[in-house]
Amino acid sequence: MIVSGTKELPAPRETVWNVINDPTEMAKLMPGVESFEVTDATHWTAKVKVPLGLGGLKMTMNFEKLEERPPEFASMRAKGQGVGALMDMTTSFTLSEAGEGTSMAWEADVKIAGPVGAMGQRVLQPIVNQQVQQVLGALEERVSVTSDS
Amino acid sequence: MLLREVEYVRPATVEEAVSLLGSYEGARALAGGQTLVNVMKARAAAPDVLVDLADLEELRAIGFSADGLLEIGAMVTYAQLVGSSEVEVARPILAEVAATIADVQVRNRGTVGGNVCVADPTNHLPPLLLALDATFTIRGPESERTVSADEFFVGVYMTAVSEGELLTKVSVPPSSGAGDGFAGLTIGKHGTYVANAAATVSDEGGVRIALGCVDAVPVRASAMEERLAGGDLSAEAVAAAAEGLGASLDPPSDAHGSGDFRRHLAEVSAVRAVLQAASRRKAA
Amino acid sequence: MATPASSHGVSVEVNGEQIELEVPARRLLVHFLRDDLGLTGTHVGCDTGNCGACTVHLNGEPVKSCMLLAVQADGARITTIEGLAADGELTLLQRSFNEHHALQCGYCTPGMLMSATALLERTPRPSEEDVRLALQGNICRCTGYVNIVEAVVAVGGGA
Amino acid sequence: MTTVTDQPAKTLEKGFVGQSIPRKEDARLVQGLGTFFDDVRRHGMGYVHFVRSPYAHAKIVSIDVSRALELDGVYGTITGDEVAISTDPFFEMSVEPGGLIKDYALAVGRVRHMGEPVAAVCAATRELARDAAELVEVSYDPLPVLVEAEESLKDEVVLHDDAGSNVVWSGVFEWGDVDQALAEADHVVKIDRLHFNRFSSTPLECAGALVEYDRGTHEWTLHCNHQMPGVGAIWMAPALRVGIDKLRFVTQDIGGAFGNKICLHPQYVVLCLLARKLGRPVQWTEWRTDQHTANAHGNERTFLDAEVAVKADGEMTGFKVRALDDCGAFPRYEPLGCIIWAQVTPGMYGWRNIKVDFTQVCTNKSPVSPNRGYSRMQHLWLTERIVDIVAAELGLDPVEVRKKNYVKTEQMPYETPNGCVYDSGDYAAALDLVLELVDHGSIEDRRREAAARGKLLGFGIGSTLDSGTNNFGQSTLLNPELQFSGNNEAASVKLDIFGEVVVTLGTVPQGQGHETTAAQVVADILGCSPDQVNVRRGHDTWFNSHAGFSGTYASQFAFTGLGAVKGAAELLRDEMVQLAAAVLQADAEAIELVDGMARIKDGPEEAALPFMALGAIVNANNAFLPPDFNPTLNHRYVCRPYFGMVDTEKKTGQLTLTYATQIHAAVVEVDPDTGEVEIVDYAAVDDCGVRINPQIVEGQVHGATAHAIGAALSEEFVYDEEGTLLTSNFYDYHVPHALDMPPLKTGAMESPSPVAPLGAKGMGEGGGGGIHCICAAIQDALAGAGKPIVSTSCNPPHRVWAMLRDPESSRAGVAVESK
Repeated sequence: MIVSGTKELPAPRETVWNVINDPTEMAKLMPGVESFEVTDATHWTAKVKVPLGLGGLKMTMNFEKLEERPPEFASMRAKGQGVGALMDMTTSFTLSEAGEGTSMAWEADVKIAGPVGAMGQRVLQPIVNQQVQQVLGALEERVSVTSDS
Repeated sequence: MLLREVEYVRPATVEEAVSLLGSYEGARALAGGQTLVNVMKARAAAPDVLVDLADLEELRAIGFSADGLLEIGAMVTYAQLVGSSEVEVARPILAEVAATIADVQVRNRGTVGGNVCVADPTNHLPPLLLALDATFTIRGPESERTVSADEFFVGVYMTAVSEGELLTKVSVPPSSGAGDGFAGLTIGKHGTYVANAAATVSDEGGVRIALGCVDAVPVRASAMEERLAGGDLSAEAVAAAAEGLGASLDPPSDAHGSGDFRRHLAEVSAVRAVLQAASRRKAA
Repeated sequence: MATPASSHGVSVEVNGEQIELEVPARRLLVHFLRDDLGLTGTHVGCDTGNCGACTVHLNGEPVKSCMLLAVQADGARITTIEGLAADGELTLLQRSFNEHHALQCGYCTPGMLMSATALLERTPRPSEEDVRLALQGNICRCTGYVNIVEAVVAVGGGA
Repeated sequence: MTTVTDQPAKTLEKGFVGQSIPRKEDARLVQGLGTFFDDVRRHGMGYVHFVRSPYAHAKIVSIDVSRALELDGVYGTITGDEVAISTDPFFEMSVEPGGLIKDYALAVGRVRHMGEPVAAVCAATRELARDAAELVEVSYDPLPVLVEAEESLKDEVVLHDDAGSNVVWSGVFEWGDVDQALAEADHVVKIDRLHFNRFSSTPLECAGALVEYDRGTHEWTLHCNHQMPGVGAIWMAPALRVGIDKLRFVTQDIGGAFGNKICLHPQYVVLCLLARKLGRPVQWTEWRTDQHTANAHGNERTFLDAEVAVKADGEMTGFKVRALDDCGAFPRYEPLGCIIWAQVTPGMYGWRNIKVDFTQVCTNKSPVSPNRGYSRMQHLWLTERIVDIVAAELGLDPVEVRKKNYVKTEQMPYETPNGCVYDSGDYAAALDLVLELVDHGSIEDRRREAAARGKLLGFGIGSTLDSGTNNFGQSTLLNPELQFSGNNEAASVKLDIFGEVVVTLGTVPQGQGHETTAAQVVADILGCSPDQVNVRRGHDTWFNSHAGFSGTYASQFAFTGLGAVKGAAELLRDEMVQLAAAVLQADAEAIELVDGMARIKDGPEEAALPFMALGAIVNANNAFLPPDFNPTLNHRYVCRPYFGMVDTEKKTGQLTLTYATQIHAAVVEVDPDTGEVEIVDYAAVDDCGVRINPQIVEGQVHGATAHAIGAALSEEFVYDEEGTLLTSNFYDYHVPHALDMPPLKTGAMESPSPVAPLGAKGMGEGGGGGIHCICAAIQDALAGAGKPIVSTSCNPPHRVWAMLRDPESSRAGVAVESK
């Protein structure tokens, strides 16, 4: 399933770039992150509670930075494994200056395999959309704070 | 079929239930279990502790509040709704819809609280209770709070009931002249909904419409409601008011229909629900 | 405050017999009946609570024993298919199933009989529509329901 | 209701045969006292849970069972590597490339469909086994996924490196001269693409077994629900590297099978290996989700580039088509489906020129297995779709077109272009009967009445044949090397010490009432009551007499099963008569068997011997019997129908022996706003020759109709592009429930089979008539709404709505060329 969109952010491109390319920063923006550790510059791991199934599924997500062209493009892949579900997500975003602010074009290709993938098909899309909105909302808040300070 | 290891406890009072839910990590309330046990069988969910609400008699009551609201305990079963004289008098649509949920065995166990707390986008009651402008009473360790249907449904499988809290009752205003309608497409008779809509038309002609299965939470069809505010509820007017409703939605696709099909069904269901509601209201 | 535990003593009356047994909290009622009590007449036809082959009476009401933990049944009265003709004498409904050829492989039959028995207790002279509503939660893959519905209606004196 | 043409049975005098006597099986089943495989317990048994692939196609990088083994109560595990060492791949029936496929009991190195077992765990309880299965760590490397047969054909991705191609089997069948027929036709109707969707009968009892291994004799006993043990053993024994005599299959009650319990050998081999390895009985119960994702699906088939030759008067002289069959990840029982359809090559019609270019490929979906109406149903759907599309496009009446093209009753027995012989039947009369049942004359009035309610009403016919009693020689039309031909079934009938009549069958009933119908046949022959006949439940390969093709499948019990029962009962009868004659000092001709006694016709009361006396004399009191007379009162008979050999050059021969007729008619109402289809009237007429037990026959018709209605309106295995099955449970895979089923009207005719021992034809599978008539009825209902073409077999609301919204795109694939 591929979801994409653009988001206008009230902060200079540099600010946005710095936030979304810092794993620890991003970890704070993602919902349900319970623990987080950086392996090296391009790999990090997070224990996440994904709202799949009732009460959420605990998953270990391994992130890998695939490509980055500061300050406008970056893409990463996240593979998650939890009981009943395997998640494979590739996300990318392109930043362009828009006056004072920044315009972010993003895309995410989310694949979920396993029983949950089969059972929960009809709810995956709404869940993914909602997660994305939460991340974007948090990001907007985060960068506006940064740019104010 | 085979659940993960889980701990079980059956408290005797609501207070005890709430404190149990608050004091154990990964604790979850077990109502009728007609969804939760199923999901646990698939191991798509694995709470650490099940707090069985079976003995909480006060949650099994149907009655009226001082200000005349129909109060339905969270542990009231669908079968109870179907057979309740209070419901029959105050808001018969609740019984009518409950009677089409799954089958006799499920209706004997499944509860109102379970249905709304599971908050599966295809469930019957969330859009209906949103259309009926129901309120939800949530008990926490210290206090009790009441939230509206618009605030209650937060996401797929997520509601305003946070960890350590318990939904105790759902309050529904009596129809007092209003007419209610419910329509949609199911997978087989009394099966899972592909798309549905609930509507209520007050005796003054005010319309509330809620759509199910088209988003993470039930959605109000506000634009359509406004277009109908004029009071013309003829088939033509309602059909016209529904135009563009689908286009405003981004429903999921699955084995039973594309997003486009659900957009279309949302319009069809909304129209049918409104017309049914209009035909049932007591003329002002 | 009661303490959660992964195993509980369960006390149930099954087909008139009082049973006391320590059961893991995660055990489904259907497996308690089949594996722990050896009452294998209650069947499992699916794992999502759709088929109704596992239907039993819990305090007189038909429920699906695969959507219930054994510990939830603590203190309850349960009747299974083995409890219908307890004295070895077939009930009118059981005989009607035979006369109307209402079963083929017989796998869904116990669940069908439990649902239909409960219906006849509430509604002694059910219409065809009553019967279909009452059996909506029981899947049969052999009969197309035709003879099952006839058999139940007939017991009520209907055509 | 039942209408029967009064044609007397040609064979047995009607006694108990022909009567709807209540079933003997029912008493135990209505009390929950049946014994199904999951009811069998053994001391110290372990429960098995399979670790299944979440991916449709992936390399297995590694499997680590250590954490599972550390769990208390875990008895052991087994993985693909172990299977690859201790067993051989299953025997494949296809020629190359399909014949080169290596199919093991567990995935070896690669998984090819979601839910494929990669390892198995055995533990003290069911729950523990699943806990342990979750601890088995499997690392996968995902591969590109094939979910469309047309994609598989390209071989850009290949599932089985050993085969080097996704093609399992491919061949061209041509009978008559279709090109000439097309050249001489007044109209040529072209249909680009028709798709028969994937579904299965999903028996309510899933698969499973309890397997015991005897270390002293090295023999396995499988308490199971395999419906074709003879063939199961042919697969399993060589894979296990043992003789067939080392495998004992025991079945008792079986909760439905419908063909879906023929391909259980991979899981059973894993159980055999675990039972031997762990030295304890092991038990496996398949759960519903497992059955849907990884057990038996029906064959999915796409028909491409069909061309139909039609004369000006509506006579259809031939057709050609490319058939592309999708058998899923492994062939298993395939490629037999590539020939089984040929039993009904022209359907019910007289066309003499037919060309079918047939190819079967593998995809990353669940393997298929026979499924009620196996392979013929898909082909009959094609012939019925052709007839209704031709009728619609040329403006012909579907009823008249059928009557014009049906094989006529006066042509019976009728030899088809490929050498099959339709034994008897009156198709036009059966059609008239079904039209009467649905009051066909009132359709146009009902159409107007429905339109007034905003509903689109449509009428459709499905005419099919249920071909029974396979000639396994047809397998040599696929692979000349195969050493199979003909068919057989065995039964034993004996008179025991106290006069009990005991029957054992080679068949493996799953609800067809064999205990009852066999008793009816024996009772008539021995002159006793069916109550006096004890037909042993189920099947035991050690103690039931059985033959190479024993089992219950392919609508053949009425022929071979009851034929064997009849043969054995007659041998016993003759011997009882001789014995009575010897004891009563009378001529054999003077002896008759009646009321459970052998007596002298019109003789005095005392000149009679109850069965008990006969049994006792031979078994316990035989000193006075003459030395040259040695009765056993225990007889086995093998019913071996005559087929003759097939012609592997012309691809002709008697592929099967009996042809039961089914004609179904449906009246549907379509909701144009939602695409919902409601069946408002339905009738099915079945003609299976002599009906041993009419009530049981009617029950089979009801069941086959329910399966067809489900398949036509909701039952479909839907996969996404990742190869994830989206309909893995009864929520998303909706089978008809009591409220979904319309009232069914049934009618019956009896055109006795001239070739069958009792004049009774195999029946029960049906030909999917319900699917065909509902497709036709939907197309008819939408005729006024842009005249879309129904090109899929399963039409849930979203597909009907798509046709309503864009009829043109559905019509794009259909063209008529007229001279």
